[in-house]
Amino acid sequence: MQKITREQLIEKAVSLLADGTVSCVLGWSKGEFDYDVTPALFNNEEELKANFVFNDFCGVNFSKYLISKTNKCDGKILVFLKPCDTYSFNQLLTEHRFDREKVYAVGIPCEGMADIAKVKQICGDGISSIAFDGEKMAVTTLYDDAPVMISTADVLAERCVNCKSKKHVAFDELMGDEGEVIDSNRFDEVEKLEAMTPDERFAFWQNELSRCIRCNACRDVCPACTCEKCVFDNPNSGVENKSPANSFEEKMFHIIRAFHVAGRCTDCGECSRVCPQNIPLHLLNRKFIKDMNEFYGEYQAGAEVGLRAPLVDYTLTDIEPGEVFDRGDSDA
Amino acid sequence: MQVNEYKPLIVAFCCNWCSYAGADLAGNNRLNYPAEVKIIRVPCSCRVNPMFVLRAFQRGADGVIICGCHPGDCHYTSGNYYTRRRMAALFSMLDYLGIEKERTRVEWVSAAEGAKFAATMNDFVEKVTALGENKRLEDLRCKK
Amino acid sequence: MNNREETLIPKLGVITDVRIDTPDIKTFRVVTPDGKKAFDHRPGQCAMLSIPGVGEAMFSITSSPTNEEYMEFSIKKCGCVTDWLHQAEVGQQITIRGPYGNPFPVDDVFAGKNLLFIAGGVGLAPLRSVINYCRHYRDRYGKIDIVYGSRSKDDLLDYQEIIEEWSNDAGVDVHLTIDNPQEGWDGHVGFVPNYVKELGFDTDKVAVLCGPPIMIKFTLEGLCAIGFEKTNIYTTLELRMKCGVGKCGRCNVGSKYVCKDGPVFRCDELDELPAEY
Amino acid sequence: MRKCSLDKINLVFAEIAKSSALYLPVDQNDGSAAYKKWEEGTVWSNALNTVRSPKDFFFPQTEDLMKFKTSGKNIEIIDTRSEAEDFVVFGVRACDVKSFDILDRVFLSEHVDSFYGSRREHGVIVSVACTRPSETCFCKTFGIDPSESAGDISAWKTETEIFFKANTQKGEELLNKLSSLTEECDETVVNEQKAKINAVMNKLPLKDLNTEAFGGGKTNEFFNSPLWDELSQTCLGCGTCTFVCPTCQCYDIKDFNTGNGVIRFRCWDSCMYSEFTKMAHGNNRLTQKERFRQRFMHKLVYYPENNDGLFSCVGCGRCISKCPISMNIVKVMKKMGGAVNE
Repeated sequence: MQKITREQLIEKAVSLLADGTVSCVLGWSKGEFDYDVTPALFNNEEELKANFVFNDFCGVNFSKYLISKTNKCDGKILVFLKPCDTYSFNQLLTEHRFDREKVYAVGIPCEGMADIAKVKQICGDGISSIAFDGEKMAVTTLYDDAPVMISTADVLAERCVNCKSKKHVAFDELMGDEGEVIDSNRFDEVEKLEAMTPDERFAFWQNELSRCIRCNACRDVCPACTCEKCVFDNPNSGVENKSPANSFEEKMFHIIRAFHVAGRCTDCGECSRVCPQNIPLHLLNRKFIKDMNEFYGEYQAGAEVGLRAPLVDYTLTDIEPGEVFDRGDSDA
Repeated sequence: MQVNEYKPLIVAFCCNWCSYAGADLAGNNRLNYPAEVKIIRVPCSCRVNPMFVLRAFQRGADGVIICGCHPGDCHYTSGNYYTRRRMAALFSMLDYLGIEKERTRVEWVSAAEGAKFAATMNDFVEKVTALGENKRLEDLRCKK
Repeated sequence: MNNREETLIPKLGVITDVRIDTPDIKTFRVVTPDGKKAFDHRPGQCAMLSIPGVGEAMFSITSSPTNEEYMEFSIKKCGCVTDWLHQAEVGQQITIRGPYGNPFPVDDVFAGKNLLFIAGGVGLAPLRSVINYCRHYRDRYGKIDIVYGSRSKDDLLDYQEIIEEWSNDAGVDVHLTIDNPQEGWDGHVGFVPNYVKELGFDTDKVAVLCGPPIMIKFTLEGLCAIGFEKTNIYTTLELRMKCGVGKCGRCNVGSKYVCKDGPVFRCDELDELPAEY
Repeated sequence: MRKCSLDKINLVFAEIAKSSALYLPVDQNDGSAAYKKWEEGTVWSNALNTVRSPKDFFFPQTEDLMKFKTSGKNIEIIDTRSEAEDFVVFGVRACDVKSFDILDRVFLSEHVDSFYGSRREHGVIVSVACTRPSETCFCKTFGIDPSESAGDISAWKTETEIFFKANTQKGEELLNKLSSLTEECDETVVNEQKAKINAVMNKLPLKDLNTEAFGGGKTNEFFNSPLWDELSQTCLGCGTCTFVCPTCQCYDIKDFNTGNGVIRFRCWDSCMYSEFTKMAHGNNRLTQKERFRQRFMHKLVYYPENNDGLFSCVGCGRCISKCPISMNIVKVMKKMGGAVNE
């Protein structure tokens, strides 16, 4: 259950629209089902009251939309940012991807967003309604008479289980209480993989990446992937590929994509959220983040505007590429 | 029965200013290093982007080595410092994906270090030969 | 399996002649390796030419079906495949498949009618096969008018053929125009749409248009203004194509596939399509 | 009609696998199911819907079309096709079976696609009636009966038994091979099962969705609608909907230079991609709105126009559950259809 309610957000949006601070609102629009929300632009109170929603399934990170939508709105655009979204927001500002003057950012607290796939793993397919009630959600299916009570904490999306920060690093206005940066366990999975033998790791990734259908959802949703023309779409790049023709191309796409966002990835987790095949793409990004933290000092992309990412920086005494494999031994 | 001895294919990206000259010196001094090492000259070691490395593997390389000026000696002042960071991150990622770490290497070889160049290549080829063919980052379509 | 037909698998072709028409257009003569024509076609139809490793693209067949020895393609240099072709020499093998698309209705609608062909730039390429077809069966058609314009004299395609053959045919009037005055040019100067209006044709004709989209747009308006019915005007479209047989979905506009239902459309048919071409 | 106890289902699979490859939905770690090749020990998933549709079996994501060898000015064209091997796809839902009809009309029409055709001839489809339709299901909208699935063999699964009925010659032959494992029975239990499914169908949230507003000849009604802007405004332009869709069939043909020849292959393509219609001289669909519109217009208007009113959607619900922004054909139909009815 979120601490802030739909009504509060609508009220805020309506008042900002009314006093002319903003001319449109980027928010979540309700869909066919209680768990189904679509990002949308709202222009007035009627639209907000009719379709705006805020619940445990509003995971979409709006930051990337600001690139295209700030050009579409005449005045300022109101955007609601969860703590993790604010990091992407800052990172995009660092890269001069949108005009800060055209955005009015309202920070909203987030108690973690639920993953519908996890809900379905508990209560099965055929959800007819979800009612939010305190820490629990009551999920009614077409097949059971009584609703199944599910604790939101049990169905949190992976990125929320390992939430890295409840603190907003960018906003014009904050609703609710400010949180803290969390000492999360987000690198545990990475460490687990690192502890495996190369053969086991290879088998793990082979299994995961072989499911890739190259729909490009991870790329298109990623707030760090903002190239006008992706190298993989450009026939003149010589590496264009549209499909995972074999295991090499599957790997190449994901390695290169992760590398391209390395140092700029804020670990917002959108890539894993949207993957239709549930490939744990965040494990690739987190590996880079973890490595760079260890090699070059703690760094959180988007923590401040204007930070210099590790891969576009250097010191005279950096670790040698040949030494990165043996860290485990030398640390001991 | 004749057994074909396995010979790996090694791609060596050598920076124009130091390592390529180092390779030259190795040749001039008649120092032996395996013919399986195919040298690609690049203006600076930081010209090598991760795609080059992956594409070399795709096209049949069994090992990829990047040679540049010693840190501090870059012709363009700082190119090799970036190489150092990028390749550290990339190689660590390849290792994470289960690709044998012995197949990738970065070495700093100056124009005067013909002997080091030859020794490095001999050692690298030996290590890769021991690993055998690159199976984990191969593109079967490119195999004859 | 190899006894199943597969249209996607092409035939071999050989370039036997390369003619430089204009600074950016060359005409290629193509036959099969044993010196024959690759397949029969109808005027206005297209073929897929490809160079392995470079790509495959659709080109209209410029030569008339009445030519039974070879096919010709007039190709403007503008993309990967065309760039490559422009560097090709005589003897170069390429692959060819087709014919694709629907032809101009030369044997029914056009029969007995006066014809007006209007082309701009490389737009003459698809019309040349119709014009030569109609010239070959001269007695089946009425008067033929050809309006052709280009940027400059050097950019006029098939200039020799136009001057030496078409202009000398009885009942064929050729009206040439170039965009800007040029030394050594004593013909008309001006854009094609305006020239068509100036010439002021009788509306008892079937008109066939081909050229850059902007030329088609204004010429069409001009023709309608002087009283032509859209049902008497034909044009050809071009969109990106991959398969050539209406399966890959690329050239889909409305319920039509340009490769299969086109490239030749009657202008009133075009009005029914969404404006996405 | 023949039946067999579910206890013996693995014997059935083993028997089928003796003579041809057998594919069936298998549970994956993440709770979803995917088609896998059966081998001893493989467990048939209870989940009906697979993330990837079974169109892969006939129209795989990538396939080599031919090879070329070049030397100097000469080219050698190598036909690499080989006849498909016999295979059985087990456990296909009614909606997915219907999608094969839709694909057939594209690939088996004039200029038959031999790659698709060969697989189609060698594949046997065993469909299974739905046991637990999901809230995202709307196959009824397109006249599909999930309790009466088509295919070479139709099957019905209860808690304890599975029932088979052959619909075609190919199905008959396969069922004959299973004669020792199955026994003849009447349709009582199956009819009960059908009634159960139909009862659920009437409770589905999307049961009232209909196609009345759509169909051939309606291009002008919808094409210039201002609603497309709103519907497509947050579309990411990824290919998820297209790639999980059982009826999307657009493809691209590409050349890959292997260093010792050129492979010409084809792969799925998506009309949602920005370079889908890009040509040397420009692009006729410049914005995501146009691409988005193309996808839905094709399914709801263009395809029916060319195919006797048959829609190019089977209501499988994959795009509904997989779209990153949860925009889908149902929302398009409701919005567009609603606007027409107003």
